[in-house]
Amino acid sequence: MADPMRIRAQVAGDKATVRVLMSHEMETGLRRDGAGAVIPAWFIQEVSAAHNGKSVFNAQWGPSVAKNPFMQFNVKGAKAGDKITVVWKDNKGDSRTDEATVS
Amino acid sequence: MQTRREMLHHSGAVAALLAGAGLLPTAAQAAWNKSAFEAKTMAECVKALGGGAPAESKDVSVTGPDIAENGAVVPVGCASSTTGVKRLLLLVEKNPSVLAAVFDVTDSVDASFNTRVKMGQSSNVYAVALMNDGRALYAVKEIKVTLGGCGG
Amino acid sequence: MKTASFCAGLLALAGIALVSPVAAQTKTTADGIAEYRAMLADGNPADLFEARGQELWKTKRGPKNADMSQCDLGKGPGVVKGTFVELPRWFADTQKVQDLESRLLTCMTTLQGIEAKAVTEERFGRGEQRNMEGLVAWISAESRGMKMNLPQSHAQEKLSYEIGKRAFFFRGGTHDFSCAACHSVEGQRIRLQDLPNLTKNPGDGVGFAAWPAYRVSSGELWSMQRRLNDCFRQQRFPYPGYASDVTIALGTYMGVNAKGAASIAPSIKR
Amino acid sequence: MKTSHITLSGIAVAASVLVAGCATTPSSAELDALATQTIMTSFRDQGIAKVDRLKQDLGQSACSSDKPPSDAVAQRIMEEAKASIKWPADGQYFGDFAAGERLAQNGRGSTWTDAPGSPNGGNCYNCHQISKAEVSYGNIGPSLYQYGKNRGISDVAAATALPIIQYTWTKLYNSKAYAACSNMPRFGHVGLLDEKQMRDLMSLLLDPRSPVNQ
Repeated sequence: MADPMRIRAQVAGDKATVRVLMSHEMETGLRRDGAGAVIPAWFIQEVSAAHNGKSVFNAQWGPSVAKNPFMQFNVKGAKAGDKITVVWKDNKGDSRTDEATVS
Repeated sequence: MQTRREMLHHSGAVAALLAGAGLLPTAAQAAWNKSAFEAKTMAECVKALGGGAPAESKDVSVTGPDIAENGAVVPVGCASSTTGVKRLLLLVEKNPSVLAAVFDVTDSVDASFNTRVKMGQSSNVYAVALMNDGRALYAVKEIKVTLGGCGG
Repeated sequence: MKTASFCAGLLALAGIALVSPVAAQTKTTADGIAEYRAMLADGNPADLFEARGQELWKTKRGPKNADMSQCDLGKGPGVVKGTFVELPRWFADTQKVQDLESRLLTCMTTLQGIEAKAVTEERFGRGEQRNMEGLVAWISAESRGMKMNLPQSHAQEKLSYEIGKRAFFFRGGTHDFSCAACHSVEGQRIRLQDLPNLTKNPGDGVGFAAWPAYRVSSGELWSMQRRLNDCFRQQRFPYPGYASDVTIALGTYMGVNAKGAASIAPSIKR
Repeated sequence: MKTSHITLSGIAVAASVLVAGCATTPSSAELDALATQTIMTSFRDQGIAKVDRLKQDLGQSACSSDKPPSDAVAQRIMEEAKASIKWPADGQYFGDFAAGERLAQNGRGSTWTDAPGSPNGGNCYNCHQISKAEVSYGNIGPSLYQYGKNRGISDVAAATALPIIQYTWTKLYNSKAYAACSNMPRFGHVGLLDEKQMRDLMSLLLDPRSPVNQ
């Protein structure tokens, strides 16, 4: 199973800035291993976030997002103590959901 | 390289057929848009996502360093200050496929996202805002990728 | 900090920059690289490795099904904070000067019963090496901001320093390189990468006080052993054994020289 | 030789002496011997990078401390280096500057991850500025931008150009000819680059049409 995400959500005025790090290879499918065989594509395809259970955005990613991805966004109206949930799903069907409290 | 391109081109064509020309998922849990992620140009990509002809606009901004010490991780951002933004896209012109990420915007978030992308070489990076009315507005920035380290 | 002083140096050369397009271009490049590094600093994927390491420390593992809570990193069993900035140091139980990784190896073998070769013969980034990388990320992070302060009171610690110094200057290989060939003068670069002068304290968060680090180029957390291993590879030397005497001695030499430098490990590097 | 008794027993013996509370610190020569012992036992063969690469010649051993060698030793290193120079067999010093640029960019070769027989790059940009278009260059060595132009080379066939041509060939072939402890690899002497590759680098540096001299 994939490692947990690291989510930091901090109040900034009337919104919260959320920074997320995800543990993922983000393999493009274009590289070859030492023996010359193509390393199969393996990357996060879908990302979404919710604020206190309500969806705030969905994203689609391609394999050119960097390994161990970073993402930053601002949630309007989020206050200290609110919950931010982030979900990712990769092209092999693996997924991960993690939650952070706004501080 | 050429073999791979041909292969990608082929599977892209199949994907386009399967997707049905111009029929795009609009539900919140949209399926991954294969043809958009296989597009070789901004115009092709925007079209696959249902947008019109891209036009440069001051209402959209793209952020990133002028020069990247390593193309494996290049910090980039896309944002729009105007209303009516449906989606924000990040594209790298000279990558094998141009599209890196699509963010579907709602009223609950700023139309502003930062992430990090891979860049195979120095290239233009585009932020594109797909508007509710179908327009596609973009901003562009050139990011130079340098060779680093001992090179071994 | 490094970048700031580098830019200051360029400003001092502004007179040259005005007349020389080459110097002007260098300035632009250096500024661009500084901007790139600043953008990456907020959101260091080393965080992901720290989390794994913290978890591993308290996870019961190995044939003895034990956690690492009784591991003595130099300040007594279970104490982690402050240990990183005092390693390598002498350990009475093993009668050896040990760096963080060789000490962790001792704990993994004695406490958990893990075979040494499961670590020393594993490829970097895989298996027990991956675990090691998590552990060093977390342990170094626990001393973040503290100043390097390696002990030099034991005769073996002094000996380790002297051997490390000689290894640092040892020229060999097909290309006649030594560590010192690139790391004994201020202001030098390979391509655009600054080369800290490691024969003295190169400043807060530079050189020894910056590793372990997340390497952007490989997307992996590099420990000091791995950093040294790849230096020797690029030096065209043969292969240094994992946690071998020469690598530990080099750690002592660089660590003692860095006395007073605040640690930023685990940092983020190209 | 005073240190010979500890060279084989190595650190263990020295350690026990020190632990036992030896009042005197080890001499510099003893430390040198211990360091050599430590180095020799810490490395192993991997791929094409064998432990015999740790065997030092005079130039390497004399330039392995924080102090430069004596003038006499430095002189000897430089003389031996000058005597090692092989001029190109047919008197042809020049090749293809575009191939030279590729070589200058290439930092590969001779590491334990390189396949046997894979060619070496020149590693030049790691340490030198060369063509102006490449902004990612090191500064361990001097800038070589406009190398030929700055030395007044407008025609490489001119008789007046010959001293510069031979100086440059010598630097590439065995840099120790002009600086005993130069940090530059001895590309020709060690066989890192062949004659054709050396010619290509010569063109990169000296050909008036090369991007270096624009």
